[in-house]
Amino acid sequence: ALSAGAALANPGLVIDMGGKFDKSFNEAAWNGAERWKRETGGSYRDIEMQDEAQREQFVRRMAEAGSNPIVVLGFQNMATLEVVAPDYPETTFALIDGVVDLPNVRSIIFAEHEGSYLVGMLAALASKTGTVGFVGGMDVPLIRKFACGYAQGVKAVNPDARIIANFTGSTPAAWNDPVRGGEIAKSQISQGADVVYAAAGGTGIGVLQAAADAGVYSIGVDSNQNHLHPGSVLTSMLKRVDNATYEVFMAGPAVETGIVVMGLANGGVDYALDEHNAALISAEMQAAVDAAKAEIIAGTRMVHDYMSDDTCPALTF
Amino acid sequence: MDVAAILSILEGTIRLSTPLLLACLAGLFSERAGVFDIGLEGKMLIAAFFSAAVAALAGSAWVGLAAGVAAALVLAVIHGLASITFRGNQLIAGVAINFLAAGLTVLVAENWFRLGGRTPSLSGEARFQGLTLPLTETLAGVPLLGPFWGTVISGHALLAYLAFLAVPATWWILYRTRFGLRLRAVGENPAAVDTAGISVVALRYAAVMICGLLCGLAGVYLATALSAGFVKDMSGGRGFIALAALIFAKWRPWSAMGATLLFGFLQSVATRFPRLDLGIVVVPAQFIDALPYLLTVVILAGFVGKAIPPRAGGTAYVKEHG
Amino acid sequence: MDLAVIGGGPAAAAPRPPAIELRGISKAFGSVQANRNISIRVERGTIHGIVGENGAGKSTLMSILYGFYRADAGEILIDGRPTPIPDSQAAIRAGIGMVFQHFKLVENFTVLENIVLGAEEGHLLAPSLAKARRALTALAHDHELQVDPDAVVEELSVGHQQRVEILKALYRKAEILILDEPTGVLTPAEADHLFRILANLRAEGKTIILITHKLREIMAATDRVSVMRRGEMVATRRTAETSPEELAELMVGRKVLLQVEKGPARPGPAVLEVENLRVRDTRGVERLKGVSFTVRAGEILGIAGVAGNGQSELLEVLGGFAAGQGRVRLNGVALDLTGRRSDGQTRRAAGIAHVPEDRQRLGLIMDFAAWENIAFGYHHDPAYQRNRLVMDNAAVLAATRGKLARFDVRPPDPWLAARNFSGGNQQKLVLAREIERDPELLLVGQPTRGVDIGAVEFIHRRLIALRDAGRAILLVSVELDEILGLADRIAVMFDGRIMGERDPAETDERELGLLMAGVVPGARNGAA
Amino acid sequence: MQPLPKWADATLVPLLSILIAFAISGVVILAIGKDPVEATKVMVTGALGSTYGWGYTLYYATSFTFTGLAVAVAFHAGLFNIGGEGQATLGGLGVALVLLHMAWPHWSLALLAAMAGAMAFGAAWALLPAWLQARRGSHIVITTIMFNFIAAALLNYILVNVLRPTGQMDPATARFAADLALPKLHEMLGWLGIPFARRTPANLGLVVALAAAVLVWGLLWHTRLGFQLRAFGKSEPAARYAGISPVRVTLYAMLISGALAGLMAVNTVMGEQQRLVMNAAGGAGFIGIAVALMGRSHPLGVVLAALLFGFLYQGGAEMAIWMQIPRELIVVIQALVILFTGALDNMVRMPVAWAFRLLRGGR
Ligand SMILES: Nc1ncnc2c1ncn2[C@@H]1O[C@H](COP(=O)(O)OP(=O)(O)OP(=O)(O)O)[C@@H](O)[C@H]1O
Ligand SMILES: Nc1ncnc2c1ncn2[C@@H]1O[C@H](COP(=O)(O)OP(=O)(O)OP(=O)(O)O)[C@@H](O)[C@H]1O
Ligand SMILES: [Mg+2]
Ligand SMILES: [Mg+2]
Repeated sequence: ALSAGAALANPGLVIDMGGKFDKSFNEAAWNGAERWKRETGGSYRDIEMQDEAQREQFVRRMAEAGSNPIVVLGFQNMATLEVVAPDYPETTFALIDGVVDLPNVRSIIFAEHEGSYLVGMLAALASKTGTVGFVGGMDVPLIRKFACGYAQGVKAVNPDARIIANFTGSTPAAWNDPVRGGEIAKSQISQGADVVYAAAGGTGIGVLQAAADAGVYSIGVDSNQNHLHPGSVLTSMLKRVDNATYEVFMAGPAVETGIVVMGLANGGVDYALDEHNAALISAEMQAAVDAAKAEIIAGTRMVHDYMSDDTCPALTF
Repeated sequence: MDVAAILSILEGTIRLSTPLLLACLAGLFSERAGVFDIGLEGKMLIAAFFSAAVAALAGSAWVGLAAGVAAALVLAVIHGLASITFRGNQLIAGVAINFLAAGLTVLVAENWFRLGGRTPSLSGEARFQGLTLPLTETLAGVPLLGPFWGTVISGHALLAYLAFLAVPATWWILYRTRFGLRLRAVGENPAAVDTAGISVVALRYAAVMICGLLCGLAGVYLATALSAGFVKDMSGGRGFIALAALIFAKWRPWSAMGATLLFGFLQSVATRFPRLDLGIVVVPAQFIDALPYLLTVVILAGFVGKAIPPRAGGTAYVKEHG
Repeated sequence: MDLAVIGGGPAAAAPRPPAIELRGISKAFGSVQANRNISIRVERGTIHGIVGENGAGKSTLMSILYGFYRADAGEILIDGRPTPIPDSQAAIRAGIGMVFQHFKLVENFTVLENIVLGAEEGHLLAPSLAKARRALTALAHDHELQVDPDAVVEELSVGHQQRVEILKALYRKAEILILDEPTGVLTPAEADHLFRILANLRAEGKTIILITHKLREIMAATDRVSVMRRGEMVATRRTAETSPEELAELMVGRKVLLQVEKGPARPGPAVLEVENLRVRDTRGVERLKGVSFTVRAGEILGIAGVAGNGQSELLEVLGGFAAGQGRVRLNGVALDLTGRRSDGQTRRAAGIAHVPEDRQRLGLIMDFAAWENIAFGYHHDPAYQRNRLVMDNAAVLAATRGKLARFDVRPPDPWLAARNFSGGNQQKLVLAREIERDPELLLVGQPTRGVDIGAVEFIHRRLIALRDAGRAILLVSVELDEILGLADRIAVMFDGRIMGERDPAETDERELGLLMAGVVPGARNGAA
Repeated sequence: MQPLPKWADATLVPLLSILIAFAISGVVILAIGKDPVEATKVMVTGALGSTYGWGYTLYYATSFTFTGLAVAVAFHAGLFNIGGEGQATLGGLGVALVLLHMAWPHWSLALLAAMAGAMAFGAAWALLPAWLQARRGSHIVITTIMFNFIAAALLNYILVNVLRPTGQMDPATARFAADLALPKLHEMLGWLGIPFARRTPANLGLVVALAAAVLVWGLLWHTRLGFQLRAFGKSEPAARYAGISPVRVTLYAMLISGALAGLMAVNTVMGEQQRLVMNAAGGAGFIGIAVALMGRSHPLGVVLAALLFGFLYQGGAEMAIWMQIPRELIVVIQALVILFTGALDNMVRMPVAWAFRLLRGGR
């Protein structure tokens, strides 16, 4: 059943380290794939990266087995696809969170600064102390982009607000260290932060837990994490990796390649509102945020993208 | 740096020292009896997993505690079999135990929960919550002491207090009881113990099981108190830091507490200041991460007081060669 | 007295059963049969000696009685009652105490802690320690066994450590006390003190088993003596009715030729000149306190002395694996004693060969094949090299075959691991390697320890032959007979010093014994 | 007890150990609700059923040969080098520095330089623990463990702050020049006219590893240094008596061991990834312990054991991809192999010795 090429043209999903049930980035992609499966009755393959040094082997194996298109998650796989994709010109790859300039790669990037701006506004509106926290995963420009958008949103509501931003580490281990995430959150809370935004993959679980333990608000990321600690998770910055995956699976091997940007305008990012946080978001808060959202989509309100020039007007790192 | 930050660092120090301290005392019992144990990490890890997993299923932290300790004890028995009964290489046995735990935890976690090697998050009764010590209210108004008591001393999980109480207990057992005398003797010269009519095997097994118990508690604390559930490799080298602390402390209980508090403090600082700006130089986080290991190497080099391990440590007791 | 005991004959209607009776004890370690069907009776209130050559199985037998080893077969009776002794706890309960050849003390514990260990009362230490302290004072007073209860054992002298061992046994109310070669590490004066204590204990009705292979001590201190040979019990005698000659004959199984046949020495120029040599051990204790002597070509200088008086350190420094201060010259050229150029290799290059005291620990790699052991130490020899990097294993093998044949090593198999040769053949392997180098100077330590009498004669002949070939030999031995038989001059070491030099023809065991005890007999002059 | 015949000790006991380890692993697979037979099939076809599988199997085996030899050489000198992981990590750094910061006209020259760099850095990382053991008596097991962590932190720092090209998020170096890539196995076999799967990472490093095994064999049994090393490993006091310097032997043994561990980077960093990434050693340093124990520290045994672990590794990856059995199963097998061949050796040997006695007695 597993000889190469036996299963033709089923899509494939390469999940990054952290696993498909990380309640966050990877799980979002898996949700998109599952939705496609439910709706079309098709089948797909997924594999989970196990090891830094084996990335190429895993993507390659997926291509060898004939999966097409193949969605690959995480900017860490930019280098992987740069090497592997040219070897399989007949296969279409979709990379989420990174840009690879090859004819058979669709590079999907998100306007995380826009979504983070909105949750930043909510954070400032909910904060009583005027101090909010940000816990990033690995200290890379992508996560600074989250932090910077968030800070701009906070300052838009409360120009005097204090933003404490920390990163969990400088290696991929930083995505999966809830103990450290919890410690950082506790430290921020002790410094007065009463809303903490976690953009840290699996590490975020520790952050959300610490906030719930301390009785302050937290903000989830990527997937809708509102249900994890109802009453404590203020909202989640949705990054619709599920939609991106779903679209690629739907389009099949012929999916358009090149760079695709997913922002507020095309539903790529958003903030989450559901029964778990309905009580936390007042009508005024919602109105303020929705107004800002409309302005951003209309282009009348600009949110600075850290990655465009590696600077941030609202936050120094 | 303001007072709140200092208090927060100290509070974190206690929290992060606790698993180190428990594991360090675990190693102390085993190594004082002449059984070297580089498998502290593995025993801690397996206890972390089984405590979190069973706590999640049973909804009770106490049931989780029992399961975690039991799992660590099973590995301790393996270590005992290899290094006492079958007179194998204690160090190699420790290495094997570490890998066994690293592999089994993920394998079973994936099989039970399908969460990518994680357990579900624990909440409520499934987790050891912080305790508020008496006097917290009373002292709240007192400057310095109030916040210090309230933040740093009070508010930790039961296991943390247990860990720090284990220090005087260990000291007392080691130096004030018959068992302690025999335990220290068997680590120095098992033949003396044997000819005194005491079973070397039984003593060493006792020590190895105490080691398993304490490692188990360290793992349980890690998964059900310090964090809320198990993630792959969550011990993250703490077993080795505990080993480093043990050498640093020269196999003595009070010094073990000092060493683990120091290392916990370093972790607490590193967590809060990934890039420690000291004005003249910026200390990178990686340096602080590596500091316990660097300090241990310096100690081992013997430039700052020599660390002499128990003399019979690392070797099986063999009466007859064949 | 009960004559029937003698010779192990059947006991006549004895009023009291013997304190100890062993019946048919056998014990094997792997392929070595250490004890073979041994029976012995020890009467209450006597001092019973056990003699035998090295490796005869004395320690093994006593360790079985003390429950340290378990016999493969046999029965133990205490006071006439069969008493199984599966472990030392049982032995202690049966009133047996043992002072091992190698002390079983926890070195960094205090005297008190060592005494209490295993005999504590209750779970807490403090009451036990207090009680032991009181008991110790009484015991010390009664038996002349003074030691500081709070001293750390490793800081005590060997003699005092032995007292601790005896005290340990007495504190446990031992009625039967076994001492395994207690005088090997003692000076004659300390030994005398020990024998006084033993006599005292006997007077109190305690039973004492004394293992030794020093016939003088047997004759002086015991009531009865049993002789072991190659794992078997060959005879038991009443001490008053036997003689050293008879015991020696029983020990080795045939008439002993105490005299080695050799011609007169023809000493040549000085080969080794040692001046004021000093050595400290790792703990900083001075073990050689200014030793001076000369060994000439064509002579054997024997170093006599009780073990542990600096002989081992002397060999180690001269052999290049310990550091020292002073001046040592070989054929007029100074040897480096501490620096870079003082190791076994430079010594060998300079023409010093060395048969170490402990062949299993130092002289051989027990897991190496015979041929590898022949190259061992001489692995830099150009004859064993193919080029600068690669060794010529074939050449070593060929050389080994020759040596095994010439030294009658059995079996003559160059591929057999050293561990699988018997003790005597292991020693021949070392000698074959060292003697055939035709060295300027041969250092030999305890050349016949644990070696059977046939091999002893062979080894002695080879040493004499080397001397006659004009080589210098420094012989260290604790066996006075060996020294007297082989050496052309005898230097006696005591406490890191040379007490005097004697001509073997003009001295005797008594005089040497006094020197070994640190007493210089007045009449004569010291070093020549 | 009659000692076992040499051949039985060298082959039967390790084979039995591995069988026990596999049997227990089978039980583990059953316990997690999968089919051990199916898993074995997936592993065998995935690792050995195609030249593609062989390409990966050999690639991993190459790495394990290096680290296994490293542990074995130290074992012979009586030293337990747990630091292979750190030394291999540093070896990778050596390779990266050589290939990034110097211009090389041809891959063959670059290979020689990379080997030198890998060996130098690996050896250097072993030097301090060796020196501490030889001169200060600190236990090499503890120091090498500490050095593994220090190496990880160091590499982490260097990749994040020094070698990462500006603008790259990944903590990794830039790619090496494309013309410095080592010939892949399929190219080399192609020269001989043997068809082999392209796109597998097996490369010239395999030949280097085999050469290293032969050299280690020669070193141990045919050189003076090897003789001294083995003598020292069997008995330190006897070695001193023979004039073998404990300090020198310890240093040499660990330098060689570290250099061998470092060499692994030629296979992985230069041969495959062509840049230095985090955790480039990927646990191979620890697998080297299992490989050396399993191979009884003999170079031939090490090569065979490395092949076995290469198979397990590749088969394990296939199992992870197709059967949703986490790759950690391989870690469990690795642990069991170390346990039974290293620590519970006597438990396996005793019944074998007993059986032999029975056979002999029966005759
Ligand atoms: N623990 C042991 N394991 C294996 N073999 C042993 C052990 N103890 C003793 N032997 C062997 O048993 C034999 C008898 O040894 P034992 O120590 O009883 O002799 P001994 O008469 O006390 O000699 P010595 O006078 O040298 O003390 C020797 O061949 C020795 O090598
Ligand atoms: N561990 C062993 N393995 C295999 N054979 C052994 C072992 N130990 C001893 N032997 C063999 O058993 C025989 C007897 O050994 P033992 O040491 O008792 O000899 P021995 O009679 O005392 O001889 P010698 O007088 O030369 O010392 C030897 O020939 C030796 O080859
Ligand atoms: Mg003896
Ligand atoms: Mg013999």
